[in-house]
Amino acid sequence: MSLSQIGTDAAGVDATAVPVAPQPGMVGRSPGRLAWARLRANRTAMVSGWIMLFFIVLGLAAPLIELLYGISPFEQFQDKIANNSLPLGYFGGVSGEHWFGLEPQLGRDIFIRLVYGLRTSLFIATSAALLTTALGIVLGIVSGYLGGWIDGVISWVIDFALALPFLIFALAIMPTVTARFYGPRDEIPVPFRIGVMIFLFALFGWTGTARLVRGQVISLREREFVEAARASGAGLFHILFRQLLPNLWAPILVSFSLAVPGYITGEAALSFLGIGVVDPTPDFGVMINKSLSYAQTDPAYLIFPGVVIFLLVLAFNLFGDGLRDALDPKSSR
Amino acid sequence: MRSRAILAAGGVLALTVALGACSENKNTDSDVDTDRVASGAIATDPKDSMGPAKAVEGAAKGGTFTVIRQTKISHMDPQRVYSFVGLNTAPLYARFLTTWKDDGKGNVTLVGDLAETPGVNVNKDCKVWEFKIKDGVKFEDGSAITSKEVAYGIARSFDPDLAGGPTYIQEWLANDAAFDTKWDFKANKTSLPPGLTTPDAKTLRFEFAKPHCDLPFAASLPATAPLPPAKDTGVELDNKPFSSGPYKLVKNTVGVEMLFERNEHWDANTDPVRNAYPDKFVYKFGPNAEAQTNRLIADGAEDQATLGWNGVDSSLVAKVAGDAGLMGRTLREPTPSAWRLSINTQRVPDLSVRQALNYAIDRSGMVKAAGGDLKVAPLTTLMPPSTLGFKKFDAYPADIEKAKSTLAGKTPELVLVIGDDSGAQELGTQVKNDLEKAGFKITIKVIPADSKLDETKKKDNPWDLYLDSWAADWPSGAALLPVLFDGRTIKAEGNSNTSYINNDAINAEFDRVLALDPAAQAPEWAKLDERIMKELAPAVPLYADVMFVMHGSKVGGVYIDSIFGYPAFTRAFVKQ
Amino acid sequence: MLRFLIKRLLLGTLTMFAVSLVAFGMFFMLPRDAVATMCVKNCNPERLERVRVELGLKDPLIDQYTGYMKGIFVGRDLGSAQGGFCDAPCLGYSYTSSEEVSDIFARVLPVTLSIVIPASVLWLGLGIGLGMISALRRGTVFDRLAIGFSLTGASMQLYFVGGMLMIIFVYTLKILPVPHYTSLWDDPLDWASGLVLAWVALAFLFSAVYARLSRAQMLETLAEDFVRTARAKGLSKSRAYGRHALRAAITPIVTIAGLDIGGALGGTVITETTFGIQGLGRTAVEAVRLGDLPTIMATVLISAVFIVVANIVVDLLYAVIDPRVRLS
Amino acid sequence: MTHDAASPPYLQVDDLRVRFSTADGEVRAVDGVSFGLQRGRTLGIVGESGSGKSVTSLAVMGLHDPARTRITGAIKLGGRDLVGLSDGEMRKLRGRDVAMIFQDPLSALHPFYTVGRQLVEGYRTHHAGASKAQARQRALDMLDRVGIPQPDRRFSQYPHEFSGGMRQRVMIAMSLMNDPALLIADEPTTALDVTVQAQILDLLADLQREFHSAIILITHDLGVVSQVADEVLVMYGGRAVEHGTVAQVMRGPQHPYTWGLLASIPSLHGDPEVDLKPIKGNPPSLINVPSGCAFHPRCAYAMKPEPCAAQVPQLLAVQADGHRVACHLPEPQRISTYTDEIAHVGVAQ
Repeated sequence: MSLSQIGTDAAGVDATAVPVAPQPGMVGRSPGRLAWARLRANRTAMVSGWIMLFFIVLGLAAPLIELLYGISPFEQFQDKIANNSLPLGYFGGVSGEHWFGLEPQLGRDIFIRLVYGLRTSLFIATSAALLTTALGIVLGIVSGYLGGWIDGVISWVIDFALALPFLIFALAIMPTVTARFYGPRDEIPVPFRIGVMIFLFALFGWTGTARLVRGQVISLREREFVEAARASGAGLFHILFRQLLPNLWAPILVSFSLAVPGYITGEAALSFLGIGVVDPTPDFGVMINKSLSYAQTDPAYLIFPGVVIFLLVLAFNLFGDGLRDALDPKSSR
Repeated sequence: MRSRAILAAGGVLALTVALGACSENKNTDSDVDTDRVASGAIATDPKDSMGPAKAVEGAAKGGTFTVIRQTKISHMDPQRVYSFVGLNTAPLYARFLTTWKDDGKGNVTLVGDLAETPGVNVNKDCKVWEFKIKDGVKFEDGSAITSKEVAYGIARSFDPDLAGGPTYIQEWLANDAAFDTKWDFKANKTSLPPGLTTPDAKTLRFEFAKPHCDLPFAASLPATAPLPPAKDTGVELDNKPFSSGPYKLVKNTVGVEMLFERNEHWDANTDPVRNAYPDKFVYKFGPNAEAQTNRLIADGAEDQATLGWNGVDSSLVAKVAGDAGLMGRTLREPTPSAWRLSINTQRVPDLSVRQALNYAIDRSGMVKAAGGDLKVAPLTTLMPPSTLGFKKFDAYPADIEKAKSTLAGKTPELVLVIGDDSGAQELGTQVKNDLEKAGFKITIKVIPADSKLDETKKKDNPWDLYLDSWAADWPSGAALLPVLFDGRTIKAEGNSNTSYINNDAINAEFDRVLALDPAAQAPEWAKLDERIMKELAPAVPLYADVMFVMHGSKVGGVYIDSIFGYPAFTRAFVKQ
Repeated sequence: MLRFLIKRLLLGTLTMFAVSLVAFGMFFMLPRDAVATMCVKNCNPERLERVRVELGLKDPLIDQYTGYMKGIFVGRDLGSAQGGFCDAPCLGYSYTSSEEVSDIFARVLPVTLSIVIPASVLWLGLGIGLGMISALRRGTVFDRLAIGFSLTGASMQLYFVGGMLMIIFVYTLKILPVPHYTSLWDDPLDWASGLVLAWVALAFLFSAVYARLSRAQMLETLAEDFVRTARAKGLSKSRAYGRHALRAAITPIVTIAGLDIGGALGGTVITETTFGIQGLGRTAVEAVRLGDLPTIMATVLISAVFIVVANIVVDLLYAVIDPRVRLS
Repeated sequence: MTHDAASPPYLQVDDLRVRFSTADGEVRAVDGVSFGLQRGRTLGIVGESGSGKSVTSLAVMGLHDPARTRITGAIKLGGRDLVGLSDGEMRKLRGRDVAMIFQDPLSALHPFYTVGRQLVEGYRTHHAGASKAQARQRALDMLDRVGIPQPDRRFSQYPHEFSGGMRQRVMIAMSLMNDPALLIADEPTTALDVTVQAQILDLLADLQREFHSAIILITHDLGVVSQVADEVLVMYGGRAVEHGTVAQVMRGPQHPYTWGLLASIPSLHGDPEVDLKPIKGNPPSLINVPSGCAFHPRCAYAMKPEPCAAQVPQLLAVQADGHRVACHLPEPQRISTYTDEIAHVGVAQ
């Protein structure tokens, strides 16, 4: 099936020269179905989509995998750790029993910790992306459509949020918030830390989407259908979310799909700096932070988590790119 | 095609995988002498306190000795020096009333530095002490050092602006922990604190309200360094101290580099411990332990006369240990820094629970979690082996079954507080897993590492267990056991007795031993250590840090000092 | 134009003011006691309390804030324990490191500049170059490789790339020293060899982003009518693409580059942590960890200044490049 | 009209085929088109989007990406075949011998450069020896000539400071900078208001008289063609379906597709009760062009399956001189169908 529109695929001097000529078979299809068809035809996107799905299933099924693998993420195998605190054997203690070897010092199994880390990472990234996108949409639409002082205020807030050094604030907010909600003897539950991280991402991350949506809304604001809705006395809410929003879903979906890998990286970075998830909760960033200093003596410890997170982010990025191409064929490809 | 780039990246990974996989990691024997026993004495013969210091075999004069360290030294003003790096750097540019002759293997002798002897206990009641200043000792400008300048140095340590240094002598003179309210230095710059007098230019006299037999020890700290009042620049002295030692600080780019050159007015014949072989000492700040170690492994031309202060990074221990050539350029000695799992006895009053905690901890796992046996040495006593009179014992040999039976079916729920620094988290996990095997229910509470330090020092802190370390200021049980376990000193905050143990019988023992002659005290402290562990079990001794430092191929004469457990430079030289 | 500039400056000042308030508030929310942290072995409650008074931490918050801000503009007396009068711009005296914060800056700012400036030159050159060439050679092997490169780069983590670079170049091939900072003026070669891995790692990640961006931007521009017009006038390819298309394609890249560089100057925390180099970023992080108010305030303000100034510079650049902005 | 019918055509296109390779297959954008055009004459090329009209003109300009485009046949300009010329050679012709005006003058002018700079640039590209002052004078003359008031002031303004009509005048001025013998105007009025449209068309006609150039006017609007063109070429699916003088095609169109185009012109004279009749269906895919006559799926008169769906109709001369049509319907039927069913809703000339 060759379903993509031929004309708009061209770029350079040809772009406008080649006529847009949809095939008869495509007539009457909704844009969503068209995009889906284009996505299906994009092999890279499909493969990365499957990899992505594989990772997601792996993360969701972590307890099941633990059952099958027979090792818990907290179990220590210190009898397999040498007195220099590195795992005994070759390449970080890789064996039939410990597929990715063991952590130095504590001797926990890296494979099962990565599986659980995947779960944490994906959950945080998806929630953060959802929240920031939602926040960005609302503020972007309001700002772009209403203009005037509201736009001025929101735009300034965006500038302000961008001027705050994120990591420093994250570093300060995490203990402040946890101290406010939990007593000194309470263990900070993992979900709470995760919640705070998502909140932090939302607090600082909505600006990108808001800017994008604002720009789109400004260009849509004067279009006929909006004028028509306005003329027919439609309420503000109706215009904003019934008229404008449906026309924005493509860029929003793309920015969402590319935000997820961004937050995977961001989560790992926060945890890398000790702000986010902390040991003993399995997490990519924590693992890489620890493994970095073993780069020389136990490179396997760095390589396994590093490669997994790389593949994960790559799969999401490739899929996001594919989605963008499918939704907006005029863009990069 | 897109996958080609990914393949290429994969190729690089495969390469490194291959590199990493080519060696098998095996157990190796570390040769740290963890069982060495310290011996010590106080020199009574003035000859022991005279120079020149005994020559070091193979040493030659000249060259530039470099020390690299991650962060700057917090204070250089001798009255404010209290960090290990400061304590071991100060001898380069300052001299004190007393100092230690140290073979680097735990055998120490306290001798006079500026003083002719390590003090005279005038009435044998430890209340009145006299020190006679040597002849021929001079400042960097050639002026003579007299008892006046030493007294002025001690006086200015009362200035609250100049905080940071040790407070023993001030508290003893003022007979009050809040010594600076008893005597205001700023208002009385021309006088001396109560109890401190200089009958003549050679004599310094201390008169205390209570006996303080440890004064000769306390006088070895840099706070007794002399300073002419005219040279007192207040807080600025931190950047440019006025030298009384063999070197003077000639260039100080704060936080980046310090350059010491010879003080021509220093006379080797007056100095019993400093050989002062190199012409220059340079301190460079910035690289972390890992970077330092890597540079020293490489042994590049500029690093051959260099020592990495922060030690062999734990991540590189395996690499260094596996290479005999590299091991030849390391120093590895147990240090007096002793780690323990403190039990807040206010919250865990049940002795059997505390004993069960002791049985449950498996030190071999702790050692691995703490970075291996070249980083730490297991410890079953409260006092580390470097303490004078140390005697090894293990009151509670690790045994999970014994721990369970001691608990007798109880499942105590305890909160362990740890700092958020990465090393602590591994230890916390290790402790939790060990204890839970024995039936405890452990909650780990992570708080910022720095606030953990002072929060646990508050009497009403809400936690049950915490990791604590203590390094005594001199190798006497007196500087450890009463400080950590005398319940009468417990205050609202700022406690060192973080177990908050208060036992009358033990307290009485402290008083008894403290009144003994320092030499007689040593075996008594060892006995008391065992008694505290058996009767009170206020903590679980875990391990003592091992100092494992590396230097370049042209470094000689450096040793790990027996008092603080850090590299000492008094005998350092650059191989020519 | 002037009005626009003044408006931007006013808004920037407002932003800075808000940032300073937030940073100040943040410190007092921190559940830690900087003063207790400062004392080593010999702290007792009375002494701690006296230090708090000395540092002005017992004053009303408003006074503390205005005092701090006053110090920046006219200087202020910090008391004898902190070196006396501190000339404007006084950033205060560090609680934990016993030196003026401005001295700390004088030490760590060159480090961050030394990381960011060469790295950004590298990443802009590499990224924009790659993107532009691959757009012009769309569909060729070069283009596909460039896409592969940019996707790989955009999916890599700095610490992972940094770690791998160190494994390869420092530990295995041993052709580079362990990353460190030396002053450019003292030893340019050592300066470069100590930082080159940081540059490469940053440039790899960022240039990937810029290659993607500039490729897309260039493709979009190449499809513009005015590029075709330029060709139709008989202009050579190099002139039509190199001038007409490039100038239009570069504007959005300038915007993003400005903000990225501004942000990076405010501290490259992860880069510094990965390579173990002490710059502005790690200083800020440590200051927060230790509750060192003057250093927190100063680092936050400095990095905000970088971002705000970058924003204004970008707007001005935009106006220079695009007459539609300039003339409206 | 001052043309000399006997003079040889300045532009001669023979069996032009333009193909693009894309990921989805080969696009046959132009498939065997031939026509000639003399100086001083205007050819209107008419068709829907995707009919190949723009591609034809871009082929004449040589503006396709050579890596992905295959052009066969011949494009002779003043006797010289452009097909197969290198980009360097082609570049010298562009803007000098052939110039082009685009549909949207706002996007066709570089937004960051002043109008004057863009004019001067085109001139100096082809007049290597010309000084800046000369080029500027030429630009001012041209701005003046296309009816832009205060050319001095306008010279240093940016495109966004001009109105739509003025911008298109700038574009025209730019195209005339080098006295081109052939001017291609690709939908020059589509983006403009109706009143401005007429002005621009008048201007083009004036200029043609003055400069005696050949003009190709590309449009989808037969009404525009009827105002200014001498000849009409109707394209569909990459092929020419009807070619003749304006009079021939407008008065006696013989291709059902042309009828459809005519029917979509609003007429002042037509029956207001009769709705405009857009052509049903969509333009064909240029990758899978329908078999036989490309128009047959949409043609109400198609004889299916034979021959319309099977054979490609040839562009054959009809009785009238020079008028050519590519349709399988017998000519009498075409004439009668047009006069009986279509003409009353079409345009009356």
